[in-house]
Amino acid sequence: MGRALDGWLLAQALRDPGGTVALGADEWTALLAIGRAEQMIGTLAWRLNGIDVPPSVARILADARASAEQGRVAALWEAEVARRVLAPLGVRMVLLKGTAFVAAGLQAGRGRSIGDLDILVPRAALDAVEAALLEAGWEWVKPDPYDDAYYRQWMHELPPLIHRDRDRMIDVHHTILPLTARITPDAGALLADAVELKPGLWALSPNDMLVHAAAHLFADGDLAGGMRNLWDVHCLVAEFGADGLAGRAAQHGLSHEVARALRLAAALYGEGARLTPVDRLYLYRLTARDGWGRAMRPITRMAFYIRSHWLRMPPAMLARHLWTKWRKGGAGPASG
Amino acid sequence: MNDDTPELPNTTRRRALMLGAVGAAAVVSIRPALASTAASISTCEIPVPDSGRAGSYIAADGTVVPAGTRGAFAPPGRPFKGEEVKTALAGGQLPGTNYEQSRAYTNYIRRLQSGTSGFTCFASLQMPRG
Amino acid sequence: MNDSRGDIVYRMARPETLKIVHLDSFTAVFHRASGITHLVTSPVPEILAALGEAGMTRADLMARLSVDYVLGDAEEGSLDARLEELVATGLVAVA
Amino acid sequence: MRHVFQVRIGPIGFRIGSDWRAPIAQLETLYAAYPKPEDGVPDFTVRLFAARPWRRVVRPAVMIGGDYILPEAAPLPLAQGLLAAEMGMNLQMALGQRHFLLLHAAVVERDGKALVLTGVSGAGKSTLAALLSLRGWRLMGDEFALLDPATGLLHAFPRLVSLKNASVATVAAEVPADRLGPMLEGTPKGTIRHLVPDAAALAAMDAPARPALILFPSFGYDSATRDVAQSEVFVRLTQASTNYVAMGERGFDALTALVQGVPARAIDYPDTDSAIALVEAAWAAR
Repeated sequence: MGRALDGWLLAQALRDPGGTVALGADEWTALLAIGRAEQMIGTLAWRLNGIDVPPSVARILADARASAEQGRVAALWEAEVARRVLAPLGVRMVLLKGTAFVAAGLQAGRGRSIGDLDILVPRAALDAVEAALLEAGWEWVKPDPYDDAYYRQWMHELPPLIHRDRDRMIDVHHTILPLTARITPDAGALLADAVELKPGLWALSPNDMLVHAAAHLFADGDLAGGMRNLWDVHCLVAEFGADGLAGRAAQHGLSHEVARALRLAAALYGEGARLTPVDRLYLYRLTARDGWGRAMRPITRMAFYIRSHWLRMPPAMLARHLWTKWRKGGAGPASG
Repeated sequence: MNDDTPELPNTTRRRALMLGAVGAAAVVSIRPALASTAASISTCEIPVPDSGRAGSYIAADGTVVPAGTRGAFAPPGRPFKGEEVKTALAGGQLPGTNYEQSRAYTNYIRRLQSGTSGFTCFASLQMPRG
Repeated sequence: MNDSRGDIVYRMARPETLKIVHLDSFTAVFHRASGITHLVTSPVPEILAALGEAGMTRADLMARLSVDYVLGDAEEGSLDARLEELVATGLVAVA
Repeated sequence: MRHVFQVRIGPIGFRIGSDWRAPIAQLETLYAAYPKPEDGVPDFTVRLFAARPWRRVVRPAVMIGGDYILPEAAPLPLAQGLLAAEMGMNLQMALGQRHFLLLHAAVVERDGKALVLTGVSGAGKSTLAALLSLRGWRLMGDEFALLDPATGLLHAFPRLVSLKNASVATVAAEVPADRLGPMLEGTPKGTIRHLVPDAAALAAMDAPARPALILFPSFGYDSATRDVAQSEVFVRLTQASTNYVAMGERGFDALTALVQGVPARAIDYPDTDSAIALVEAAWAAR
């Protein structure tokens, strides 16, 4: 195995679990720290399940699997509660991201850390959904009026809500990209082609899951969590193939993003791909994590952070947004 | 649940059962002592000082001192919400307080130790989002 | 609180999803489906036992409890409040 | 990172990296008798670092990082670097531990049976544990009780005992100076001085013990002892645990078994001598 102590260490362990037999104590230590920093320790633990590892590592990975399992139970329960609350409205509630993966029993959900519950509902139903959730014990997280107005005017989701008893957040989306982005995915098609996992619980079609993962990675985020996101892509392609994906990506206006996500996922976790110079820059950013779990390559990170906002907003609006955030002391990429 | 109550209703042996008041709760759900999301701050509360020392004053450096101590501040009338504390920790001011009071209460909160009422809220204020 | 409420059948969550440990006047219930621990007190264990897996309507439940127990406070709404709590936690399901 | 120290405390291995030599040097001295992590792979990583490169030298301030972090935690002055390391290790346990059910409690052992002292901070857990360890008890830990759901046994986690404020002098009067760390004044928790557990505690570090009594001490009241109902013990211990909910069903099983199988008492005490007497009496009467 290669010996670079950065995100590639994690990528290689996920790609070739058997190859970890060659790791020494310091490399195992680095791998665990990087896995935790990228929130992929549970994924790693499942991937290495059954592989011969040192006893100390085996203990740590067993705990990570148990922890991920508890996270899976909590995520599915949160989805079930939301289903019960929204059922009387008669709208389609589509699970997104991690919760959808575990609800559908997909490889991508194996050991995956799941934070908030993300759901997609028809935009026309947004007010009714909001009212039903508030009635059932969810509360606004941010009382900040600027943030609230910003969300309502420009974002593809309601401002985040948290349940007052269970301390769990819900993100209610009506499409998969902010309204300010230059690309407008076909939200109607996302909903129309969703698949029902069990009564009242829906997930995007496999190709739309891939489109969403790509959109999330490139147009909506600053590549934070990108290694996990591309693992999702890798697993989805392995499980469902990519038939019809190019056409679907084109329908949503995300052809370039989906194609790049496939190349990067193949480079990190699969058989490799023909990379462009820009792809290499992405990989340089994605794997910027040292053996202590620290973020590396700050200039590249900052460039991607600014770019993520650039993609999301027209220039004048971006300036206004960054100015408002800066005055509140909230701007800047996560240092983590 | 109660096997010694036979199926035949036997009024002399029937236990009394209270259904409880409408507003009361018969179910208490155990919540994480260290909430897993930063966002739980919107719901958690920090009493100043904790109930074990209710009524005590808070000195400027945040220590709890006997009620009436000169230069110290009477406790606030209500616990602070996580979000209010977060704002104060970031340089803002706690609601319903003047600058010095806010400083003293914030210092108290900073000194919270594990096990003290409010610590878990304080800790969750500082947790990364899972 | 509409008329159709009378048709709702309440049933205890499937027994294999619950782990019940009696402490003193409280009972600790681990709800496997949610991973949440609930501490419940009377009349909750009695209601759960009465409902069972088969389930029953609110009126049937009230009648059953009245047979099994001397109800100290059969206040209208009390049972609704208890059922609402239990449904919210998932310990009781509605159909 | 530039300076690194690794240590095993009971079943848990740590790696501490630092931008500065001083905290690592102190750890090396105080943890000299401790083993290294199993297989050389620690469970958790702690990082002590400067917020900005120049803050390594200009008014150096120690930020605490690691596998699990509190992002907005205030930095500590370099003179308190040892405290930062200890806080960092505690934080990894509080946020990341998933093998043992973790209870905020001091634990001491005698005749193979464990006494758990828990309850609100300021009740004197650390002080009592330190004093009991000077009176024939084996110190298993002053901060965390590690309950193994698979066996119901408590595992020792004998990190440095963190003595605070008045208890520093109380305990220092009874132990040789070479078991005490530097005096740390003006920390967020007041004056702190660390105590190295005695040789017996370190030698038996890997021996777990079956819990036999749970005590909830409260300082500042007249001497009193009372029983605590199982349901109250249960709720108090869920709130004294940082990972009860995250442990899921294993946590429920472990805690209900503990609460049902082990008697619990609350003790109020006006001073440490009374506390020791009350503890011994409760132990004898259990």
